Amino acid sequence: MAVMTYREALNAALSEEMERDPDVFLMGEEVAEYDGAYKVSKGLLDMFGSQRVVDSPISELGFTGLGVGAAMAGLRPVIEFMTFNFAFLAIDQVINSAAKMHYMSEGQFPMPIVFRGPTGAALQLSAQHSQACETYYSHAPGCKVVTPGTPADAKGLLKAAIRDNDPVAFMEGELLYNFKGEVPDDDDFVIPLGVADLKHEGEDVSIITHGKMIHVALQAAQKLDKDGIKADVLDLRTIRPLDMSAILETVRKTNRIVYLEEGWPYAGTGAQIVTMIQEEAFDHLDAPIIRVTQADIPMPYAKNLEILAKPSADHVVKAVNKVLYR
Amino acid sequence: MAVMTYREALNAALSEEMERDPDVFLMGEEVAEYDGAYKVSKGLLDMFGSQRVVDSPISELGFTGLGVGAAMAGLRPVIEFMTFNFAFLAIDQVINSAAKMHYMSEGQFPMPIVFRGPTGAALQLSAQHSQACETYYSHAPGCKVVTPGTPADAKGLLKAAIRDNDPVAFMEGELLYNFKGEVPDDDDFVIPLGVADLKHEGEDVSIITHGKMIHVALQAAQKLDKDGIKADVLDLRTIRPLDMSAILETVRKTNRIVYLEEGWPYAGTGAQIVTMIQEEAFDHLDAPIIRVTQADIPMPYAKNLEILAKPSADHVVKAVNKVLYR
Amino acid sequence: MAQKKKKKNALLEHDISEELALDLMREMLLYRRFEEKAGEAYAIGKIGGFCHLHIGQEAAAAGSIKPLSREDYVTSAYREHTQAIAKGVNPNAVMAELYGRSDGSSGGKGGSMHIFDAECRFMGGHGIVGGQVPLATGIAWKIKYRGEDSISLVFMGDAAVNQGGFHEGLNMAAVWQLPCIYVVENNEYGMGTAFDRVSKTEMATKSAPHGVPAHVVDGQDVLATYAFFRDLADKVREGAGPQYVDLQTYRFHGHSMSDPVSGTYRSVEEVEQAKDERDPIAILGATLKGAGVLSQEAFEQMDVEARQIASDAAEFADASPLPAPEALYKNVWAEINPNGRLFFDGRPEQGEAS
Amino acid sequence: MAQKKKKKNALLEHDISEELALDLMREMLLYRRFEEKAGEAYAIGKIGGFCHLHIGQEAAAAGSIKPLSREDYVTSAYREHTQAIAKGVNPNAVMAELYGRSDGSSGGKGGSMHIFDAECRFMGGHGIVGGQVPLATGIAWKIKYRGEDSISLVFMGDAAVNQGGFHEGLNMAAVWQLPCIYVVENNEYGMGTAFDRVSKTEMATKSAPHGVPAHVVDGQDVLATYAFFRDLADKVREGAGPQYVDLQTYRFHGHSMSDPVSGTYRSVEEVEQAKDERDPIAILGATLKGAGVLSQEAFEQMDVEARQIASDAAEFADASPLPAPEALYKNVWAEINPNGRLFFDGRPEQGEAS
Ligand SMILES: Cc1ncc(C[n+]2csc(CCOP(=O)(O)OP(=O)(O)O)c2C)c(N)n1
Ligand SMILES: Cc1ncc(C[n+]2csc(CCOP(=O)(O)OP(=O)(O)O)c2C)c(N)n1
Ligand SMILES: [Mg+2]
Ligand SMILES: [Mg+2]
Repeated sequence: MAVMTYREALNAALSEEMERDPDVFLMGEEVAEYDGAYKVSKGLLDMFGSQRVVDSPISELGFTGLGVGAAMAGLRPVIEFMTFNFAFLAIDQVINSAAKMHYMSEGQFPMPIVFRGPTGAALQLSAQHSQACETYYSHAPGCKVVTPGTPADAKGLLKAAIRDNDPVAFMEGELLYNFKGEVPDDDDFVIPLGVADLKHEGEDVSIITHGKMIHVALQAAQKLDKDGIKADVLDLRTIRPLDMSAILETVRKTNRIVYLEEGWPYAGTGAQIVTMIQEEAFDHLDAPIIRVTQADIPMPYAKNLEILAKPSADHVVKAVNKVLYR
Repeated sequence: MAVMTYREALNAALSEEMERDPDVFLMGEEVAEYDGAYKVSKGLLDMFGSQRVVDSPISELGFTGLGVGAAMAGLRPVIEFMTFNFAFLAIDQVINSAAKMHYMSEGQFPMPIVFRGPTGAALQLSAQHSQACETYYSHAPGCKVVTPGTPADAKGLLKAAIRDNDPVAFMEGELLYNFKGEVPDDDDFVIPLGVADLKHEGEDVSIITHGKMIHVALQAAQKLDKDGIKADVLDLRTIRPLDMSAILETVRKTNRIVYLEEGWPYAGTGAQIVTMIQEEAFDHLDAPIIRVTQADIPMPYAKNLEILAKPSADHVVKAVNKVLYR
Repeated sequence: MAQKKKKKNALLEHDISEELALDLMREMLLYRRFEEKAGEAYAIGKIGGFCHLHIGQEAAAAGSIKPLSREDYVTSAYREHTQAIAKGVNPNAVMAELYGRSDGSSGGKGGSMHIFDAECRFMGGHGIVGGQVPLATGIAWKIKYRGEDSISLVFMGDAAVNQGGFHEGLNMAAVWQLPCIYVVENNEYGMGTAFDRVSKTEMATKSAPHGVPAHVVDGQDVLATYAFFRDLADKVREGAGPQYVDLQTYRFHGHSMSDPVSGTYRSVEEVEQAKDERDPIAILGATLKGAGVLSQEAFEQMDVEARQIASDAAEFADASPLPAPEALYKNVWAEINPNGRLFFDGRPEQGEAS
Repeated sequence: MAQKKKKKNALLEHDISEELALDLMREMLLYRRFEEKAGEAYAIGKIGGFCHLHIGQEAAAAGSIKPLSREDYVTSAYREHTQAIAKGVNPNAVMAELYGRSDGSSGGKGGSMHIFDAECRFMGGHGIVGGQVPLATGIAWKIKYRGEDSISLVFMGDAAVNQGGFHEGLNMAAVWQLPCIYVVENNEYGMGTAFDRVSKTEMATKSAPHGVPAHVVDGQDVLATYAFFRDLADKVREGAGPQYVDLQTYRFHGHSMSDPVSGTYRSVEEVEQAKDERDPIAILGATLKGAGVLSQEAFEQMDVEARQIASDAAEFADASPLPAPEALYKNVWAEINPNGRLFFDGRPEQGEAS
């Protein structure tokens, strides 16, 4: 085990997989000479050269499509979006090309491509730069969606995503890049897609969440601890494939659920999870599930408004008290 | 009252609103000289001239952005997407520009723009041309979403959408264009956004739905009638704003709900509605809500597979029997 | 006599053997008869959805694809049936795909707009105007990445050059000097829109900002087209970098089956004149007959054979079974991960591991 | 003396009065000092998020915007503070916006990247590279639609020309002959990427496929820039159609506050040389001093005034209250429809009618 940042963990996953498989390459804005806008690709240009670590023009639709074409022809591209906010320009190639190619061609063209970059809000970046984009990718069959919250998960899941033969939207967090944690050294440390992780154990209530919100959930769990309330914090880690058995297990254990997510509520991931729980564990619910989400507004710039708009540990605590009818 | 097709109703709404307000113009591919790919804009070029009925290049991102800019400057554009499938290319301008402009500018730039065109599957158009796109627009605050299912609703709601000062994604159905129905003649026949419509009354079960699926729901309701099961068929008509009181009313009446939608299930409109019902009427549910959706796959071309993939009246009947525990 | 010489000279001028010229005639006849057959099948409901015929544009397909090797890649839009055949895809598999049958090139799942054949390196069949341009750029990227000897050729319609993705693709190809040939099948119209209504400039200017050399070719003259692409493909193979071709042609039918051949957007006369003067089969026919290379009887015999292949394809397609219902959930994913759920519609048929 | 004449000639040559030249100096000094103040405020945490300074590019802003009338529209990207000031937005309101305060031009909701002022027709402040290009095209559309006399001018960085939306916008402007001036503020780099690493051609070629005339202007020479835009704006107003300008400039600071001024992507020497030789304030200063129009003392006095306005703006911003918490849900929608629900986060504060 080594202690490293989330950024370093991603970097290690990239370099190990590139080392392992010459068909893996990284393309995106500023990924090479600049070491990445957030330094995730630091040093990779030196290690692998400019054919495998490639600075692209600011042409999101174009280089995304280029990656999809390269994947059709047999390479394993990792396409970096400086942030997923900019990927709206490219989403046609993700949904209409990448996610459908294998099906439309009856299996002739697997699509081993990873689209990665930060999603969600950082600090005071305002409306156009602060969106949690999960729903735009999870809605479409053919696309897998991964949202790691810790360095270990970042590494193990990125390796799995690169080895996977389907397109994966791999959504990181700008505010996570400096986050430190233990990461197994093993070159073959791979976390399979579709396995949730219980990040905190309790029995009174379940906080289900994903991505950078696990830290908010853990904060809430600590506050609740002091009140004598023991919470399960279930980190989904991947949103497609979705670990329904882990979800149902915690539901059956606590019967009271809060879903916490960074994004907007309407047709968000939380809505899907709530729906599935009521479909499959209706009788195990002792209270309506409450979602804690971003305020349903474009993200404002002002510091105080941004704080109000983001979901917080206090919001979670309040929601937990509500599902416990306290 | 006149009997007209859904297409004619849309055409009437457009011409009446263009007559009424010189700032309204229509732009899109083939809308002028060709009378529209689906003939919705038939005759408008002759009536209003080529400055107000405008054939665009195939540049979805560009002409969508042009519309948004024109709206900032005070016009009221109606932007036609030949189908919403092609609007993935333009979604950056819808989400990042149109839906956020009013907020980012603290109210300086209202955004009276309508994006309209067919959504969802027609017949055997295959994966890239057969997507129900509601979720991509309803997820984002700042955008209103309208999905009329009948000629009267098409006319009244399009007029409301054009008069509204927010961006509206107005989603039609290719398979609806020839559908006939009664439409009030009144030039000021406007159906306010946010009002659902009970299209069939019953007391045993509620089928909630929107868009072209109301016809599938009505078919199911007729079949159920024969079995002695009386169904409410609630047509939401608009998805944002959402008529929660109508939803809660039917929930409280029947206590058993099926949500029917054309699109994919993951984080679809149905997921949102189910979630809200369980949030706000948890104790009124006698059974888990069941969603009936498209198969969770890209749309296949083959006739038999396409039929299997689409939600049908039989699927709805089955779901109703299930929520009735029959 | 002088006339005959001139016709013969066309072969010499383009360095095309008589045998090859006859092959090109066979090909074009096949494309024509295949598309006519598809049109008939559409009319009686055997084919559904959209169906975009290539009639009138046969020389563009044969002339640009036939010079390529099996290892070269071809990518296209939705008007691609004959291009697929040109690249070696079995006409039976193409027709079965149009019929939506299990022996179709995509098992019936793609349909007319999505013909794929990985073995023939026919890379689709794409329905979003311009969407195939970045894809083909990525295929060229792979060729360069792996240091291979092949090239990537992509077709698009004239309307596609107004898509931003076209410009993004060409720019990247230029920056990285990718072995990609961008071919505009310029049939003058995008649906009902004449090109000059959506562009103030000539087609040949469109690659200018990217530094991709532009070429203008008469796409109704199969010999000229063939010779041009033969030479260009060689150059690109040798490292000349990306190229852009305005391949001028004309569509004799409507945009798709449901659209009129002529109407507000072009006159009957215009279409009739084009059919008279710009039919690629007639043009090659006149050359070959004039040169004494092809007799009327031989031509007719060729046509009989082409019709036969087309009707065999239709018979094959008709006899091919519908896809099995179990196919519905097959190939949505390349990899069904052992953990977690991938399908969410709650139907029992998904057959997933979980 | 000959030198002096030459300097004076610069005014004559560009038909710019001494008064106007002095005004331009005042403007540029204000932009410089305003941005320096913003940089200081950022360093002490008064400004958050991204903050892209315009230092080095003052002549580009003054020279292109000052010739416009109040009715003309200006749209820009995220490096727009000084452009907003040039278009007439109150520096206090701009600074308060950077501070995220209620007196900011967008009430604190937009921040550095989203300065808007409807009255001054400053149309933002947009954060998606290239996104503003179609918007400004639409503004020009409205001008033509209404038959107005104004023009639409839009700024973008050099990296934005690689966005498809740039090409789509220019093509439409050409087809419909819209009164729009597309200005590339070509500071040679998009973040850490030199333009020649992402384009094989010169900036001036980028409008070629659309038939939009291209112009190259030295954006460090405010007199030349002013004269050029004065004349061009007139032409466009008179119906010359869209225009494209490669306005050559240089950024003296890092891309944004968190980025290094130099590093792997450009050398310290390069930046220092540019500061020495291409500082627009020094260039105009030399001309005016050489022509005897501006003494060192007068210049220093101007600078004191500029610093005063900048620090007044900072003080104003600092004194301005944070937005009220109730502002959170305000202005998400222009119209809260009386029926139905628009907000879905279930929080009590939304204050919606329903
Ligand atoms: C992005 C997008 N917009 C619109 C359409 C609808 N559409 C299909 S084909 C077509 C015309 C294309 O014309 P052109 O590129 O000239 O090709 P041609 O049909 O002439 O071969 C249009 C508008 C589409 N498929 N994709
Ligand atoms: C679509 C999009 N992609 C990426 C970014 C991130 N980004 C912000 S500014 C920038 C560089 C732009 O450079 P240029 O256009 O030259 O403008 P300059 O900063 O030099 O003024 C990048 C890559 C973005 N904001 N939008
Ligand atoms: Mg065409
Ligand atoms: Mg720049």
